Amino acid sequence: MQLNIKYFGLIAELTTCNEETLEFSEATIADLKEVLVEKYPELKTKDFQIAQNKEIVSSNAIVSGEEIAILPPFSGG
Amino acid sequence: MQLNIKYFGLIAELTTCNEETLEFSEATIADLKEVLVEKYPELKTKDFQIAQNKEIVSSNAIVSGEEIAILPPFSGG
Amino acid sequence: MSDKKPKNVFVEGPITSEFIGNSIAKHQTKTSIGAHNIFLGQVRADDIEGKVVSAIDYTAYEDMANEKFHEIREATFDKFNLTCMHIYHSLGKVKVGEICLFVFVSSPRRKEVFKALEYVVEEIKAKAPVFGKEIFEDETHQWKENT
Amino acid sequence: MSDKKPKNVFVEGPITSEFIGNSIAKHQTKTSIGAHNIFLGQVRADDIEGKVVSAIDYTAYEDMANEKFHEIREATFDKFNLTCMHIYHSLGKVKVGEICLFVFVSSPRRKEVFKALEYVVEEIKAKAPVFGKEIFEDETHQWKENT
Repeated sequence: MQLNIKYFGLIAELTTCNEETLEFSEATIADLKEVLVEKYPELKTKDFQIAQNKEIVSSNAIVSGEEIAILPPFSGG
Repeated sequence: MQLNIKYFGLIAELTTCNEETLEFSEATIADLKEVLVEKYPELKTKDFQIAQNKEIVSSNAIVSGEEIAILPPFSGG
Repeated sequence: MSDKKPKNVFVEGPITSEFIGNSIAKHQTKTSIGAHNIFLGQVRADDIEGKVVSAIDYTAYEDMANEKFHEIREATFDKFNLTCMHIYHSLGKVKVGEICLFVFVSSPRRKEVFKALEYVVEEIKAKAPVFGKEIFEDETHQWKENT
Repeated sequence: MSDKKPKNVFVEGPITSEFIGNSIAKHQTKTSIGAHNIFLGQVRADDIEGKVVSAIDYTAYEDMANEKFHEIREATFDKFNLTCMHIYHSLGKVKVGEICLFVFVSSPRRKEVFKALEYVVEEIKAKAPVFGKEIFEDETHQWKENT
């Protein structure tokens, strides 16, 4: 499946893009993390969360193909 | 001794004056309360505190002759 | 900063939104501040047994009140890590919808301002000899009591 | 009042003191309000290992953030007796001394506003996907993290 992935803040700086489309054939968010870390090895040392359809999801959640975003620690306010 | 007494809010309304001088020959704040209640019987049913030299004083405090004020419940803010 | 001499906290009539806006603007040169917290007391059109409040007329034992405000200010600076603090209270007539109390605290950190502001406001309500006469639309009145 | 549709909480650049003053003025027609509480986040000139912050450049995952702000808003109205509530957050560059967050809660009673405001601010810090890049005077930067 084609996944559209958004990157923010520190993570976007590291991937050098705000958004990209990746081919994904596995099942879970944990699998997606592995795919991302393989593409961007620096991610391994960074703290990030994954949102799917605008909700933070845990590693064992299933990737549904809805809007995915990779989010560094929040620093609003 | 001559006592200068200030009245505020509801109490000033009841005494119909903001300030007056009274002759006082007793000792404590409790005595002063009695003098005031005798002059203004309506005070008996009202809730008030007495400040001497800008500090709230208790009934057993000694009247020093410094600035006396009769204060109804506070309602600032 | 903590001053040693009581300031006059009272202003004649309502505290305007422009005054508050200007006060905020003045703090923008203080670049150690990370958080401001502002409390505003506004006169409510309370319905008391069928009569509606139209204004509160404030009087105060001004000398004692300014001393109490000063003591509250000193105690607040001792208890909390604040950069600055301002208190303004109206005297005279303040109509419904108008502002009668403005308390402004600022600190490098947000946790401090929340605790400090609530402390200051509760202390003012409890300790400042200020008296509000609630004036009803029919010109009768009653004396307010803090709860 | 509680709306059902997420509003846009973001404003481009700093939040001005005039904007805050105007927002206060607009609430003076609401005569059931007795207490307002306002939180302002201001950009601090932090000194980090010898480098001084000159601005924060804010970006956000805007769609998700507006949904989170909406959820925070709904939860706050459920928990506390509020008359109104407003949240504004900057996007883009906000210089030291300028304001990047403005939260405004109003209620008939003061006890409610203190609890509600702290709740809202802490929820925003924890749940809104907003990212601050601290820009130093020498043009280098680091990414801020909420504590």
